[in-house]
Parts: sequence; C-alpha cells; structure tokens
Amino acid sequence: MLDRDRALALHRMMLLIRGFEQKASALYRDGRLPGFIHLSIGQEACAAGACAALEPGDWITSTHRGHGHCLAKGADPARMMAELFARVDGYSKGRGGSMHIADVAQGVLGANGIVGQSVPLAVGAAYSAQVRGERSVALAFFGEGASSAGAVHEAMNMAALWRLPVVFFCEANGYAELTPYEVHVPIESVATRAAAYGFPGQLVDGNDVTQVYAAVHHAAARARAGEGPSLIEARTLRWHGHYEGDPQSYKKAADKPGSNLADPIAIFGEKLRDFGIDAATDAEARAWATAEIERAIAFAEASPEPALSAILEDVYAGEAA
Amino acid sequence: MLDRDRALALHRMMLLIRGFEQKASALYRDGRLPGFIHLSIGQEACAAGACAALEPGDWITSTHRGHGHCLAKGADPARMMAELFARVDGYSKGRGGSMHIADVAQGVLGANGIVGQSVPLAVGAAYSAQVRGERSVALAFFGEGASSAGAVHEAMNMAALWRLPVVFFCEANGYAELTPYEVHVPIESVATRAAAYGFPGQLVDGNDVTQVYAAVHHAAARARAGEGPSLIEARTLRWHGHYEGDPQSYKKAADKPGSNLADPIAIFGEKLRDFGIDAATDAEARAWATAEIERAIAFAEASPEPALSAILEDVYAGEAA
Amino acid sequence: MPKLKYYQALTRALDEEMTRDPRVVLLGEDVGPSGGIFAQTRGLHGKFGPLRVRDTPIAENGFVSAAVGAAMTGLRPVVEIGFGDFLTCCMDPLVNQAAKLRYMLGGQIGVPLVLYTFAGGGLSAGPQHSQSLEAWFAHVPGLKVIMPATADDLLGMMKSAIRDDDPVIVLLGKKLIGSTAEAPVGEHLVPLGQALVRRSGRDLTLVTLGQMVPTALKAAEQLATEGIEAEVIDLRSVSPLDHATVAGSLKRTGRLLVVQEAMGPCGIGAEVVSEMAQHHFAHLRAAPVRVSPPFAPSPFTPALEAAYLPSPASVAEAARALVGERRAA
Amino acid sequence: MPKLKYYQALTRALDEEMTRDPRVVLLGEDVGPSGGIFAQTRGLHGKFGPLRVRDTPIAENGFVSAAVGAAMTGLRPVVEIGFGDFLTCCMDPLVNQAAKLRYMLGGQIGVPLVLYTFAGGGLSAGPQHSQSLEAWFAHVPGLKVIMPATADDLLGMMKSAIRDDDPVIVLLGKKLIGSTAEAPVGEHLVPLGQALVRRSGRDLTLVTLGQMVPTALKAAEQLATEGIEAEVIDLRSVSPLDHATVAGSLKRTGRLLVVQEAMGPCGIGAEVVSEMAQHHFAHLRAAPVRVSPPFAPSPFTPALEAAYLPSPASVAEAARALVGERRAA
Ligand SMILES: Cc1ncc(C[n+]2csc(CCOP(=O)(O)OP(=O)(O)O)c2C)c(N)n1
Ligand SMILES: Cc1ncc(C[n+]2csc(CCOP(=O)(O)OP(=O)(O)O)c2C)c(N)n1
Ligand SMILES: [Mg+2]
Ligand SMILES: [Mg+2]
Repeated sequence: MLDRDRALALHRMMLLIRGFEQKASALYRDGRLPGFIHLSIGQEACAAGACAALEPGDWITSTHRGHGHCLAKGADPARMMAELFARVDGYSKGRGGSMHIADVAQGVLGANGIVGQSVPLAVGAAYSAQVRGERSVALAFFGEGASSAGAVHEAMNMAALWRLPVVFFCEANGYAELTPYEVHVPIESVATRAAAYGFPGQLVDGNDVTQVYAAVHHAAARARAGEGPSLIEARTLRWHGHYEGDPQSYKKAADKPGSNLADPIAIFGEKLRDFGIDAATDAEARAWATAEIERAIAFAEASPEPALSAILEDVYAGEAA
Repeated sequence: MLDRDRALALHRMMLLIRGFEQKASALYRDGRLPGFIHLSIGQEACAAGACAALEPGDWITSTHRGHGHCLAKGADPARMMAELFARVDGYSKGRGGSMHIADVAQGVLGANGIVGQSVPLAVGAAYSAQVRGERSVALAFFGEGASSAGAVHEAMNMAALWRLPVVFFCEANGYAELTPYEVHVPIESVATRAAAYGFPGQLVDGNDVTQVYAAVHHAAARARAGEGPSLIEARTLRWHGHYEGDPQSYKKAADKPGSNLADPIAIFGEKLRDFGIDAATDAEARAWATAEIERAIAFAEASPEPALSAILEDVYAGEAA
Repeated sequence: MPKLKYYQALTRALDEEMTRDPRVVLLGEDVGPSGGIFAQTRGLHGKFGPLRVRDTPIAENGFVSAAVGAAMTGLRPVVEIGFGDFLTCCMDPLVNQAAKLRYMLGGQIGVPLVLYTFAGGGLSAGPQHSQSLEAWFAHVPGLKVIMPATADDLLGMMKSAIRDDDPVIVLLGKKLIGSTAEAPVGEHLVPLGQALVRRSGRDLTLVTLGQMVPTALKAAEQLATEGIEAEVIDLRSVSPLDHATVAGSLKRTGRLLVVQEAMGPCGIGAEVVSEMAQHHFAHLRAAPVRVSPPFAPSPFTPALEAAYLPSPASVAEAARALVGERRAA
Repeated sequence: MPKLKYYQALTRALDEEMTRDPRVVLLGEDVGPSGGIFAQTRGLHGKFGPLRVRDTPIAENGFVSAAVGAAMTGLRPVVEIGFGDFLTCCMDPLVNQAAKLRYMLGGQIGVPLVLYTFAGGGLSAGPQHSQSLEAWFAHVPGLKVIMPATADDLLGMMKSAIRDDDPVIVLLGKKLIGSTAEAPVGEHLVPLGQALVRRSGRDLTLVTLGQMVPTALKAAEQLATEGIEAEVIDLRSVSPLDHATVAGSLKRTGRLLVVQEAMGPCGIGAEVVSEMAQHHFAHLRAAPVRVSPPFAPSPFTPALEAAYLPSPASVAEAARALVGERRAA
C-alpha cells in the first residue's frame, strides 16, 4: 500500500513535526513563547500516518496537542510558528495561540482547548459532507483521556445512527494530564467501544507509522464508500510533560524522559531501505525539515504583533480589519 | 428465588402502579392536575421487579416517567398524589410536580426532568456508599433515549473505574418522546454497551416481572459484594403517549392504543397459581390497590394549596417554613 | 386578514429559508416525521427529506457541537432544543465553540448556526422546565440572542437569524405558542438588534421582552385608564441590545421600568438599568426600577407560579409607584 | 510572620476540613497522587486515601453530577474543575440539579457541594482558558458564589463553603495562585456573603472582585498620590451579594465605579450598578461607571490581553473622570 513516495512523505513529515516541536520546546524554555504549549514529541507516527491516509478535501479536528496534526494535514509551519509567537501572520492572527491553530483551506478545522469537542465537531463535518453529497471524510483526533467525555459518546452514537463518513482516531499517549491510561479507561482498549455503536474498532501500534497509515486508509475508504464510521486506537507515548515545564514526577519510570522510549522516527528509519529510500535521501529529508523550521522561525520573527485594534476583530462577521 | 410472599408483593405493586397511573390519567383528562405528566402504564414490571430486588437501604434515581419507580421503592401514593395535585402535603410541598417526586427516607432520590442525569446521580450515591463503607446499592432508571446522553457514558465509565455498587437499569419502552428505539440506538441492544466498560450486561423481557426481578437481584448482589456495576436492559412498551394528551400518531401500528399489547400484569397473572396465589388473594390484592388509590385521592384533595410564602422556601438551607 | 400562529411562524420561517437556501438544515429531537411536540416542524421532513431534517438522539452537547462542525464546513444548521432549560446540556459548543471560533480561527470561518428553544414559564412546568436564561448568552461575545414576542416577529427575526453569519440563540416563549398575529404577506424580514416601541407614552419607559410583552401591554392598558401613559418597548434582541431606542424614550419620560421573567441578578434588566444609569444619568428623573420574579426556582403550583411571575397587576403597581415618585418630586 | 500562598491556602482549607469532617471528599482531574497541576492538592491523597481523594476521568458533567448524588446521600463533596472555562461542561448538574434539588424535593435534602475552579485571565491562556463566568451562577437561585482574592480569604471562605449546607461555586484567580498573605494562625473562618472594605476613601466607591482586587488597589494608590481617595470594596461573595456594604460606602462618596474582569453585559457590575441606582438613587451624585474588558474573547497575545483587561491605569483613568465630574458638578 505504501509506495516509495508515500513512505518518504511520511518520513519527512515525522521529521518536520519532531523538528517543529523540539524547536518550540526550546523557544518556550527560553521564554520566547507566551502562554502554554502542549507537545506531541514521540507521537509523530499518529499525526503523520493518519493524515497521509486522507485526501486533500478531507477534514480533521484536533486537540490541545495539535501541532503534529495540523502540520501533517498541510498547515504551513511558518504560519503556525507565527501563531506560537503571537504574531499577526499566525493562523489566528496571533490571538489564539497553540491551542487554536487551524487551516480550513487545508481541511484543518482547528486544534481545540476543550477536551472531547474535537469528536462531535468532526461528526458535524461528516454530516455536512453527507448532506451535500460530497465525498469528504472527517477524522477526529482525541486522546484516551477524552474518551471518557460524554461528547465523544454522543458523537459516536450519532455517527453510527446516521452512518456518517467519519474516522475516530484515539491517540492514546499513555497519559491524560498527570494521570495514566488506567485512571481513565477501565478496559483493555478504547477500540473495544466501537462495538457499543456497531462499527469496527481496531487497536494499532501508534509508534509504527505504517500501521497507522493502513488502519486510517482502510477506515477512510470505508467511510467514503458510505459504510459509516470506524474507531482506531493508536498506542503511543507522550515523551514530554503535559505542558512544557511540567516536572513529570507522576510518570512511570519506563515512560520518563531518559528511558529508552520507542521512537517512531527510528522505527520507521529501520524500514526506509525496504521502501527504496537511501541514506542520502534520508539526509536530504532531514535537511529539508531543518530548513523548514528555520524558515518558520524567520517568518514568525519577522511578523509584527497584532495591532491593539485587533481586540475587537472577528468577534462578529464583518468585523475583520 | 421468588417465594409466595415476594410474588404477591410484586403483583400488588404492579396493580398499585397501574391503578395510580390510570387514575392520574383520568384526573389529568378532567383538567384536575396542572402541568404535564408522563405515565408508565404497560411498564409496571420494570419498576416493580427492579425495586423489589433491592433492599430498604438501597437507593434509586428516576426519570420524568417515575411514578412506578417511586411507588415500587416505597413512596406513599397519598403524598405522591398530593404532589400531582400541587398540594402542600405532596413530596415537594406541591411545588415540584410529577417530575420531581422523591422520598429520600425510602431511598428514592427523585424523579428528574433532565434526561440522562438519573445515571450519574446514582453513581454518586454508590460512591457515597463506597466511601462510607455502607452496603447500599444504587440503581439508576433511565430510558433507551437517555442511553444516548453523554452523562450516561461518563457515569458508566466512572462506575467501572471505581468499581461502584450501582445497577444501570435501562427501561426501554420503545420510544423516546415521538421517535422509536432505532432513532436512538444503532445496535441491537443497549445492554451490549456494558462491554465498553468491562462489566456485565443483560437484556431481559421487561414485561416479565420475574425476569426483571432475577436480573436486578443478581446485579445488586454483585454490587454489594464489591464486584462493581452491571447494566440491564429491559424491553417493554409505553402504552400511553409521551405525555398525557399526546396524540401518538407517530406510533407503529402494533404499539398503538387498542392493539393487543403485552400486559405485564396479565403475564404475571398467568403465573400466580404457580406461586400459590389463588383467585381470592388476587381479588384481595386488587381491592387493596383500589383502596390505596382512593386513600391517595382523598388525602390529596384534603390537602391545602401551599401558601404564597412558600415561593421562597427551601431555596437555601434554613429557609424552610 | 389571514392569521399566523406563533408556532406556525416558526414552521414558515424554516420552510421559506430551507426552500431558498439548500445549505439550511434542521436538527433536533423529534423535528422529523412526527413534526415536533408543538407541531412546529410539521411538513418539513416530508418536504426536505431525512438528511436535511434530522431527528437526533438525546445528546444536546453532541448534536449542537456537530451543528457547529457542519456550520464550519458549508451548512447553515438550525437546531432545536425542546426546552430552554436544557441549554445547560450544550453550553460548551455554544460558548466555547460557536461563539469563539471565528475569533479563534482568525476569521477563517464563521459559524452560521441558529439555535431555537422554548423558554419561560407560565405553564406549571416546574423548576426544570420554566427558566429564562437569556442573560447567560448576552454575557458571551460572539453570540447574538433574540426573543421574538409575536408571530410576525418570530417569522421575520427567525429568517434574519438564519441568514446571519454569526451564531444566533432564539429564545421563544412557550406560553406564546398559540398566540396569533396577522400573517405577513410575502417575504417578511425583521432585522436583528432593533427594539420596537409597541406602545407610545409620555410618563414612563417600560422596557420588556419575550413573554412579558403581553403582560406589559396589559399593564399599560390598565395604567392608561388611570391616566398614566407607559411607553412599552419590546427589546426583541437582547444581544446586541438596542440601548439607543431605550435611551430615546427615557429622554422623553425620565422614568425607567424594566420587566423580565428571568431572575433579577445579572439579568437583562440589570444591563438596561446600568447602561442607562451610566450613559443617560441626566435623563433619569427617578430611581429606575426592575421587576422580576423572586430569586427562587419556578414553582409548579399554579397559584404560586402566578404570584411568582410579573403580572399586569404587579407591573402596573410598580409603574404607579415610579410615576408617583415623579408626582411627589 | 509565616506566609501563606494562595494555592497553599486551598490545600490547607481542604486538609483542615477533611480532617475535621470525614464526610468531606475531594474529586477532580489530577487531584490525586500527582497533587494537582498547581500543586494545590499535594499531600491530600496520601493523607486521606484514594477513596476520599479521587482522580476522576475527564467527565465534568458526570463527576459533578455524581458529586451531587453523593451530597444527597451523606457526603460533603468538594470538586475541582481545572479551568473556569470548563464549567460549560457541567452546567446541568450545577444549575438544574444542585441549585434546585432542595427546592424540588421540598426540603427533604440539601446539596452541600463545593465546586472550585481557576478562572480569569492575565496568563496568555487564550479564549478558552481565561473566562470569568461568575455572573451565570449569580443568576441562579440556590447557588452561592464566592471569589476570594487573597490567600487568607481563600482559606477562610473555602472552609466556610465546605461547612455550608448549600452548593457553593468558588471561583479562584489563576493569576493569584502565587500571591501571598500572612498565614492565619489557628482556625480561620470567613463568612460567605460579606464584602470587605480593603481601603477606605471619601471620594469614590470602587467596587471590585477576584483578580481585579490587586488592580483596583494599585489604581487607588496611584489616585491617592493625586489626592483622590478611593474606597476599595472587595465583594468576595457575588451571591449573595453584600449590597449593604456597597450602599454604605456610596452614601459617603456619592460616586460608584465597578471594575470587573468578566464581560460587561449582564455582569456583576451591571447588578451592582442597577441595585444602587434602584435602591440608592439619591446617593448617586454622578453617573455610575462600569469598567470591564471590551466585548470580545480574551486574546492570547500578551500585549492585547494587557490592553483588554482593566489595568491600574485604566481604572485610575475612569476614577479620575468620575471624580472630575464631581468637581465639575
Ligand atoms: C473539558 C475539559 N476538561 C479538562 C481539560 C483540561 N485538560 C487539558 S488536556 C487534558 C488531558 C487530555 O488527555 P488526553 O485526551 O489523553 O490527551 P493528551 O493530553 O494526552 O494528548 C485535560 C484534562 C480541558 N481542556 N477540557
Ligand atoms: C436533557 C434533556 N433533553 C431532552 C429532554 C426532553 N425529553 C423529555 S423525555 C424525553 C424522551 C426520553 O426518552 P427515554 O429516555 O426513552 O424515556 P421515556 O420517555 O421513554 O421513558 C425527552 C427527549 C429532557 N427532558 N432533557
Ligand atoms: Mg493522552
Ligand atoms: Mg423510552
């Protein structure tokens, strides 16, 4: 299913996400980014694999931990970085920050600060496609913590009843804020819950981008064929804290920084050769990612702060500058 | 499991509920009861069977369609009727009406006008029992319509995580307001959802009081033994409209008034002899139920309306009359 | 003249707008084949089909949030929430999503969503089925909030709401469902954000809204027989709120009385009074007065509910006291 | 004197009350072994065990409703909601259940529930993590609402809230988390429902609350250097609201300025201004003034947020204009 081009694209995207977030982490530590940021370092295979399996006209909804999702669905790292810097060329004109990045033209309906709401929002997009007879699919990213939210149940039930073209992608990174999986999920796998709605559920290794890609590809095809929703749980690990600066004292030893953590980039790196990607191409990909991050930072730094008049912009229609 | 005494008690309770609600229906039609009322005629086996399987120290939470539940858990029909009449001796002092009847001393934590909330409220009562080391069990009544509510998912998940002594009793009466089961539930049975939380689920015939009793008895014993929650779906039929006065044009032919509807009282009536209950005892039970309803109405009619000063009573502590 | 009932105005508005614009869809509990509990959506499912007129499960948070997602992706959804009290079950999609998405997404999209619901008391529906929660939504930037009090306003404002590019909360009066107005002929649009002077008067400015409009008008009639002329202003929109119309009247009367069905603290009355006190202090020739129910849940008991809600008599009483103050002054 | 930090006051209140009363339990996301995201519950799980200090799943509606059920059956639960903005996710159990159950059940039970949350802006937390929603709850009979602005008030009011037999919503200031006060010695109880005059002054009554208290006090200091003496009243409780203390001050100063972080329309400021206008009109020697942010979501951008929130400078400016009006008068 994965040809060389797609494999290379996946590799490049994981590198871009990793690079973007490592840079964001460093910038945050240096006090250059305001507010809070939530990073998905270690989870790149989920964002990259899932979004690569979608088409340009498809939609995603994301969470508070959305940088990877947005990048993978085609958002511009430069405009994203400008948003982190709170600059006017950011996706939210610098007024939303990390938690509200969206690129609607690319199908990114937005990161979201309210845990669980990404799921019904995606169901709404899928309903929109159904009404208008479009072939778009909507994919909702959410965490295992979010799986407890009532909104998620309501959304899955509706999607099943209406046979909507939606993929529920539970990116289980081991924790929700400061508590582990088992504080939130009383069963072996969230994927089991698909049976509660009568659609298929599948648990995959979220550190293996090929598994993620295959599962989403299959689910999206199903959705597009009018066969309704699917649920995928991808198991991965959040390497960093819940937010940057989190001391992470609550983490299990094996999950702590410094442990030997499964690295989706390294795991896929082992397979590059099988896809006909040689070391030179790998090096080129790495250089490209680095250059993209540099471009992003230069763009962000060059972008001005929003004017004070922007406070009242975009509250209602017709109030853009 | 069911001895003669219990069987007779079940029979009497179903008669009482039926009698109470038929009378309420007539009174409502005559314009003697204000507001709206929701009746459970045809569903008596659920309330009677479930509550008979509980102990006096156990709790129930109920819904907008709660008369049967309240009676079966021991509420006084006279004080209930007074509430329907909006009189001061009603359970809510005449200020709540049908949808807010409670008798906390009997373990009835209240009917409730918000669909779904009966379920987390019961989970809270179960948590309370767990913290205090009491052996009480909480049972939540809810409809198949309510099963779609996020609050229900959140509650079941919590109950599973904390292994709480709670029984989730889904009284599926074929409709939620004006729409049938299949508009709300995308699978064969709500009972299937138990697997989403890792506790047992069971579908029973909600018109057979012995099945309901047995299932709840088992679930309550399990809960009391510290083995956690269970989910029971009982299939029955709402004979009347969603509210009294509902024209019911939306009903399937087989479910319409006048059709040959399964009658839980008649079904159990066939078995009375097996339990050693003869015709004379049956007649006595019927006379008792009629007398109880008459007592209730006399009590309600004799009770005064609340004084205008009651408007500000019981809003905050220390504001009782 | 043909008459139009309040609930039929809703059906007509939906029908006309769904006919005009294929992006308009309707979602809610029982809005489909059954035609709704008040017959308010009758005929729409048959006419526009099961995709555009969708019976939802009982999942207010979920389907309102889904409607937001649909509004972000090209539809113009209208959602029904049966009773205003159940808005407690979908605050997040309204307040943290619909209201803020245009802003949070830097203007990339808007959320052309309409939510209507039946609110208010007077039907012995009890504490959980009688509330008036408009003030909550007037407190939230990004939302518009309207409360049409007559069938023709409902028709015209609902149509404007559906054409509006921002989320609009429409609070309808349960007790007004059977009320009638002359049926407007042809396209009838009433702009949002404009109050209406329903009765002119020189002695006091009586500001009211929603179900209290008929009450206020009755009070005004009674007052007129006593020689007191109340100018009755129906706010119609509470966000944005047409302070200019209120101020214009106040300038002439010097007396302000606000009557609402909602709880007093932090209600629309508080907003109107404090806006007038702050910006039109010089016009106030007497202390402004708010009339609202006592601070308590809505009682089921008919006699108590009648005493709880503002009535023509209690409104007239407050007006007399206010005007008496003038006479004394 | 030993110092007490704001977040430590919370821990201490919980610790003391859980020690005193075994019915007090604590529920919330991350309140358990981790000790909370601001270290606000550190040590409690170890001391009181996993049943009384419960990490919940992310299910605000569910666990707040469960806490109501627990409160009906003998416990006195305290629940944490991380950010005030997430109150949108548990409005029903608060408004339709906790607030009304005593009434609906005819006084058979009460709901001794405390919900605390971190609200307000000033930390570049953006539109969904910066709101001040106290007005919603002040609009609901059956609830009490408090906003302690200092560590000692937090300690004393939280303890009173836990002992209160009615549901109490406690809105804490995120920006106040690291603020300090002198640590009260021994049992420290502050009654609910009482405002506090934090600074005396003859020229104007500056009413404020929560995170705006330090801002108002700074403004008052600046004003004092200019010869303007502001009396600063910290409301502390917004429901019930201590109008008497405000009126007492207003009687002396004749000038009213209300400063809040929440949106203006239907906010606490509207309530205070209209209450004073209605019942103490004669004391108002000038138009009362409300200061609040513009009607828009809270911007993430630090510079914009600083301009958006009331600041010592903008408050002082409003005070000067108000007092100038006096001088002109
Ligand atoms: C409704 C709501 N409740 C609580 C929070 C606070 N919160 C932010 S992230 C988070 C944990 C989410 O866990 P998970 O869904 O597993 O996503 P992850 O952070 O692991 O990516 C919580 C509780 C929130 N933002 N929204
Ligand atoms: C949160 C909420 N949404 C909607 C309603 C309106 N409503 C009252 S009863 C009902 C149907 C409930 O169906 P079900 O749970 O099957 O119970 P039944 O009426 O059949 O007993 C609805 C939608 C409500 N009371 N609360
Ligand atoms: Mg997680
Ligand atoms: Mg039902």
